[in-house]
Amino acid sequence: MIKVYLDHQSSTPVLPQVYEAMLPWFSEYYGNASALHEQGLRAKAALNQSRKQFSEAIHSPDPESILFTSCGTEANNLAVKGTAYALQHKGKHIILSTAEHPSVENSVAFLERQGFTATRVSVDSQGFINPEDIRAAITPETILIATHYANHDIGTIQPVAQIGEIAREHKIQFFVDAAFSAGWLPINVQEMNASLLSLSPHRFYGPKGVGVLYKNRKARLSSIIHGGIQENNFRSGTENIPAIVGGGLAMQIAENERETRVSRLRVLQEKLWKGLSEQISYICLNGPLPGENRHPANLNVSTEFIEGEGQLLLCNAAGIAVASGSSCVSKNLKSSLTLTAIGLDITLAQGNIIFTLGKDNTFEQIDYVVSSFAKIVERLRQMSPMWDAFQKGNISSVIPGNPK
Amino acid sequence: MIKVYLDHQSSTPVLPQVYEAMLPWFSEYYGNASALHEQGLRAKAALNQSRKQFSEAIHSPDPESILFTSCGTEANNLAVKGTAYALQHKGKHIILSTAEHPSVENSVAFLERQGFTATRVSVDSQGFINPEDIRAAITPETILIATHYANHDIGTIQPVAQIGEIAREHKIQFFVDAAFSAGWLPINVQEMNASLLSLSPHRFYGPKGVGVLYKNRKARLSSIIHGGIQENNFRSGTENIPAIVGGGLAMQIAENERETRVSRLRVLQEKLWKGLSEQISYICLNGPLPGENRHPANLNVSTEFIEGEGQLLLCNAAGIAVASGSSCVSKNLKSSLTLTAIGLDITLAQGNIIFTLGKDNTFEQIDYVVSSFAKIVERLRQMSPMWDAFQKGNISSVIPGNPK
Amino acid sequence: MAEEYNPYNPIVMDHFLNPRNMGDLEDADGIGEVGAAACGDIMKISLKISDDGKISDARFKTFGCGSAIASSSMATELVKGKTIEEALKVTNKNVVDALGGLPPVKIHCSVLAEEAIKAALDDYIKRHPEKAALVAEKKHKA
Amino acid sequence: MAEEYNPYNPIVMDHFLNPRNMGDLEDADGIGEVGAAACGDIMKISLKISDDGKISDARFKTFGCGSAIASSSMATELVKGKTIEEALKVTNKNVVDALGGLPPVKIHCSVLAEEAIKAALDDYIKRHPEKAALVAEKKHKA
Ligand SMILES: Cc1ncc(COP(=O)(O)O)c(C=O)c1O
Ligand SMILES: Cc1ncc(COP(=O)(O)O)c(C=O)c1O
Repeated sequence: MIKVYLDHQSSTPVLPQVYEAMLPWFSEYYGNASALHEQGLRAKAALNQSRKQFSEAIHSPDPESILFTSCGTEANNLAVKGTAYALQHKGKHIILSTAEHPSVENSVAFLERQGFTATRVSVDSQGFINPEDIRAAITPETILIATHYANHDIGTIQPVAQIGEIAREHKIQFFVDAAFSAGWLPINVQEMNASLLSLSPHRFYGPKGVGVLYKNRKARLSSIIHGGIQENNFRSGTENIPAIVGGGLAMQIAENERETRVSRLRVLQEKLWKGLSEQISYICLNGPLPGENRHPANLNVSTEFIEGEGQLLLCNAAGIAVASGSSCVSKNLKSSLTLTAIGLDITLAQGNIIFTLGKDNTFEQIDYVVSSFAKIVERLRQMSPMWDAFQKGNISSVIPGNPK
Repeated sequence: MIKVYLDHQSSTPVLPQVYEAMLPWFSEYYGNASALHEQGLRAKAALNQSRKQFSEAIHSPDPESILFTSCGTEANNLAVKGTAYALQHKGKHIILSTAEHPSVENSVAFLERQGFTATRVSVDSQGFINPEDIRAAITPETILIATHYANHDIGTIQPVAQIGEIAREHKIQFFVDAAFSAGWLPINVQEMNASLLSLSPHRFYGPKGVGVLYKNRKARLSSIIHGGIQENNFRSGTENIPAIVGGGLAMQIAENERETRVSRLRVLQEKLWKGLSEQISYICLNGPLPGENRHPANLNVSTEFIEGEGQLLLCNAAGIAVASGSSCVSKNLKSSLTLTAIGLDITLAQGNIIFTLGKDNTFEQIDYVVSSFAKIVERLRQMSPMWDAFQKGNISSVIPGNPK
Repeated sequence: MAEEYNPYNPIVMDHFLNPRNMGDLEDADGIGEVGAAACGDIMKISLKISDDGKISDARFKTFGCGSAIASSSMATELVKGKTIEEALKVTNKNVVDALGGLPPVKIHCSVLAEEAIKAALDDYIKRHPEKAALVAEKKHKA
Repeated sequence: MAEEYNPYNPIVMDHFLNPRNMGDLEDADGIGEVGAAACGDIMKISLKISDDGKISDARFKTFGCGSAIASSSMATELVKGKTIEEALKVTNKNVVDALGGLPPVKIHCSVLAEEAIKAALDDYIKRHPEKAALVAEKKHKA
């Protein structure tokens, strides 16, 4: 059976070299990095080697600015809550956008229940943040500006350097959620003026079980997981050495191969969108057109008159793995936060499908996906009373400009 | 060179079978357990299989009571802070002992900075909590009783069932930190009347990168890592599937082999203490005598007139891996919390060494450790001005009863 | 095997992948449409009812997730051949049971299926007021 | 190799594993003992000083961690052969540098070593008040 994996945003397979690098760290070198003996010191050396790899890839001034967490979500929680707790005596106001990942949005919402306040800057219909809106939201109480680099749902690439400049002017700590960007987009924490920046290695062919938070030496941060003195007191708990070793190598490889991977992805991305938009009527692209303002792996579409989960299940039956921002699929109304933020019609949000390409997808796979997906859409429309009503002229399309 | 690993409390090697079980989950099955396609659903099935393994091992009423975190420290943070946030409207008082692991102690200290209050019940000179002291500390404001099962430093096994009974009588949530106990001591969460109980698989031949929190269906808990809806909304973030798969199997194997492993350990433990106490003068055992009140893997000793780090380094040079609760070694004054709690003289705390045995240690290794360690102590005493002063009668031994 | 890894049990998957009675009925005697796109589900059920009050045919069209489609498919199967009175007694629980269970978050799909059947029967009764009495009378007797 | 994995650099490890000048000096001319067991370190340095004010021999005894032992060992090496005046100028930084560096949390060990040397010299001067003038005089000239 044909298998096409187009859900690289949700996770990627671990690279063979990365896997090889991890293996000795399970049963052969198993020391706790806090321990003062050969096994422990070896683990600590591995930790520091990985720090170096991450540090170089994101142009961090020094490896000590790299902190390890268990996942991107925890890194985001640490950045947001850690800043809030460290700086609460200075102020209690946070600025973010309406299109953040739930790990940022829900961390801020948690802080609001604890007495912090937040301003959520709107994004436009393609998901872009206007840096001037951030500037306008700043108050003397503002202690943190938190935004993402590339949007996890619709691939919009934000003007982070401009936002960083504003943060610098106002001497406000700036956090960039790069969990969907690292490995795919160039990252220079110094040029971005990022005080904090998060990564998630399992999104670029590294293992699950590790997240990274870059913390500029000047950034103020409190720990959110308390206990031992690991990670320079910023994150307690025994470090997951195999995942940290694998993550560092995956980062290094991703950075070395980034341009090659990306230029190929861009061709596949164009081809996929061209195929879908030609073969399927009443389909719209969410987020910017493929190009420099869009993440090269992401294609987010809405097919009108049908719902997302059915599409997902039929895709799966056809061997195609995709995702959806539809609340029915995720059982979580908040998962389609971005779609709400860009003002997408609710029925289009229901029919949402997210394709995320990877480095190993082929042209043949794209052809297969386009033709299969066209059949799936057709099949579900045959079942849909809305499609019927539309055909009879009882309702009309809500896609702006009514494409095709 | 001879290598003897006696630091199983800090971490253990992953069992070959566990390692084998983890391997497919890196590069072959790499789906995100939240995804609605074969890769994702397969990951979800693996998650649930692991839940079942943990559930059975600790006699949980149902697998849904098993929540995955990234490590024992995070599980402890979730138990303590999650209870506090969930029940703060009922009251803000927490009871714990003076000999908790830093992950519990520091979580409570963090909550105290947020307006919660705590009573720290003293332990006796062997580290035992008196359940009646817990009862006496209860106020109408008390929302949580947090204690450990076996002490991570000195191996004291607490009367958790009696404490659980008191918690039940007063309808107070009861958390048991079993991170150093699971896999070695029998655990029955129902008999203990535990509302919450934490485990750490890398301490029983499972992988790093996963912790477990048992949460009774009736226990109230708030999330502390916010984001997506993973782990039934109690812990956001992409699950570390390979570690969860490996952890579940390690738990199952540990439980199947527990009695065999433990009866062997008890012999080694007795032999080690007998050897040390016969070969070395002015050495004392911290915690209960080997037997049913002491963790079968742990032996905590203090050698008088010398300091811990030097012992560790010379042990390492002799191929022996051990730990120390000395603050000089850990660079963390709080690491010797337990030693302070039992009222150990500060100079004995400085000379602290922790041996933790594992299932693969041999009789020959114990002989080697005893003779090597005796030489190490002798060598450091030759260097020590305190030993000199003691020999000249200028100072006296502070070991109670002056053994040997 | 891919088949092992589905979010629903094999019966639900079968009704989703091979829906029974999908479509519309020409000259339907009763049509019920419930739900709203904004809520994620719309179900439309069409019934053909013979003079003796038996449901001789049923069809569905559904905008919604896999379990909504499977619930509609199963609901039409359940009411086919039944009398109006019997069909009125079909509950969402019957649908869930016939499907061999649904995940807790998807129970609402079966509720919608029950409502769609009821709406179609209501529509029939509205169109045939003389049958309403019959139904009521029979209900009384029971 | 085990040697690669040590908390200290090879020079420190060498001075810890093969300490130079460990022990006491019979008829020492000056003895300094600093630190306290409660703080984790005690260092005792004994010096033999010839009539011309040169340190002809030095010994240490230390209760403390690896870097405390290495610092004492290095400190005795550094002062051997030096005049009192020169030895008084030996700083903790000299000890750290000679050791090729210490981890930040262990710098205090080198401070203790400097203090122990100074204490031993003080002791000598106390016992030989006539030399104190000499030292002061020389200091003046410089
Ligand atoms: C932008 C962004 N931030 C954070 C996360 C969370 O990362 P993780 O899945 O490693 O917890 C994701 C993952 O979906 C993401 O895309
Ligand atoms: C009793 C106890 N609780 C909690 C922990 C923390 O577990 P982890 O190292 O998995 O974070 C430990 C580990 O030392 C422990 O012994």
